[in-house]
Amino acid sequence: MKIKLVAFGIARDILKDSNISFLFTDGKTIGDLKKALTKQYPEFEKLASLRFAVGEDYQEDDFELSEENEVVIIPPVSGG
Amino acid sequence: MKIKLVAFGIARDILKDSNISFLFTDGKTIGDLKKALTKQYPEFEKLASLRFAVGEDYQEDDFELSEENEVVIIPPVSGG
Amino acid sequence: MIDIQLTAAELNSKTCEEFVASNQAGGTAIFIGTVRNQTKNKSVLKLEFEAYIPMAKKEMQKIAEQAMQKFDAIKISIHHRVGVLQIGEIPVIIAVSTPHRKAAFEACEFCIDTLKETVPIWKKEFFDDGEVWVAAHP
Amino acid sequence: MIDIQLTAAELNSKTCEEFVASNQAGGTAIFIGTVRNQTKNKSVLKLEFEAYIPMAKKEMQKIAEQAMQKFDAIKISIHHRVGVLQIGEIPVIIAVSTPHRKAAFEACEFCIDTLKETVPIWKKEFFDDGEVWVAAHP
Repeated sequence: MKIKLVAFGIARDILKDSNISFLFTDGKTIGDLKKALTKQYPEFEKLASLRFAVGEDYQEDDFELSEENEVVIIPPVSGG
Repeated sequence: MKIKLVAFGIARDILKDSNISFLFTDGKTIGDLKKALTKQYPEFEKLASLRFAVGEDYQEDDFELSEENEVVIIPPVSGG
Repeated sequence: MIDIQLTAAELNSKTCEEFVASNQAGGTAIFIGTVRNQTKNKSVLKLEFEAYIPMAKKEMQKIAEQAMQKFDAIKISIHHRVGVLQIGEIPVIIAVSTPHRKAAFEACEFCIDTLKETVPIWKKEFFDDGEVWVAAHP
Repeated sequence: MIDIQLTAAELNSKTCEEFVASNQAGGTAIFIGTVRNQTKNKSVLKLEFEAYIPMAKKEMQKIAEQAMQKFDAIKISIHHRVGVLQIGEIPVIIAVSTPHRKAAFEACEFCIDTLKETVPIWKKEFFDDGEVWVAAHP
């Protein structure tokens, strides 16, 4: 599946871009995406947390993706 | 002993004056004053608390008074 | 640093906020008391605050000093008003700055809780059918 | 009533205070975050905040709604700033009015604590010798 990824903060630094098109073949959930992404960009594993949003809401590992989804990578937040 | 009493809030309403000269003969402590005052003005007994200040500080029952002291009656406070 | 005011003039939270501002501060907590239009389901028309002024200032100072120590505060400002207050007006403002936010909340709450217990200030509520010294009776 | 703002403009606590004002309110708690001049004993030159703006606003709204329910708040105002902030500037203000004061502190603290956990905003600290995304690594 080919997914549009949007990255903020340190996730953008890791991807070296704020928008990329990401191809992964094993599975179709957020959890699968996380695995594939971490494999290709091992720096994600060093983060304190790694969450994903679709449709401006946090989504859990079992969320099923489709090619139209824009997935936003949410590294550890630090507002306030 | 004759003491100058100063009263605020409901204490002033009870004494019907903000300053009175109060004579009491049994003892010389704040505790003794409290007893004499409550005897003469039973309404003090109905208050949620009754404290006394000398020299702009709260004083306990065992504080020994002298005729020069100005004693301020502190009924339940309700600032804020 | 501590700023204590007991005044008949209108209170302004900006004054307190500016006093406690500091480059070392990570958080500032401010409590603003306001006169409610009711108490125990009875309509309040207005309030009147009176104070034993020199002692009230001294007790407010003591509270601020305790809070400075207890919560490692940077600056504390406590302003209290006396006189007649209408609904919506502000009887009290407490502002505390601390390096970290948790302590700011704790210190601010400590100050208002202690103020209500120890500072010789008395509040009278005025109703349609009379008036009452607040908290006087159990 | 809820007021959420995520803006590049300077924040003003008066705006939040005025929004939450109410005749039913007995207390208002305000939290003001400020940029400290140091973190872990290292001098901070400035901060930069970036946000995933639509989701950040949505999450801020959720927090306010939860706090309204949980603490029976009357009004809540949450303002957060984005962009470059200098030492002493204000990244966040939270104001909550409630009938009684205890709930105002609790609701205000709940909002800032939750905001720091869930709202997609990222802070970068700039030092003499580099820059770092705050809290990114354990």
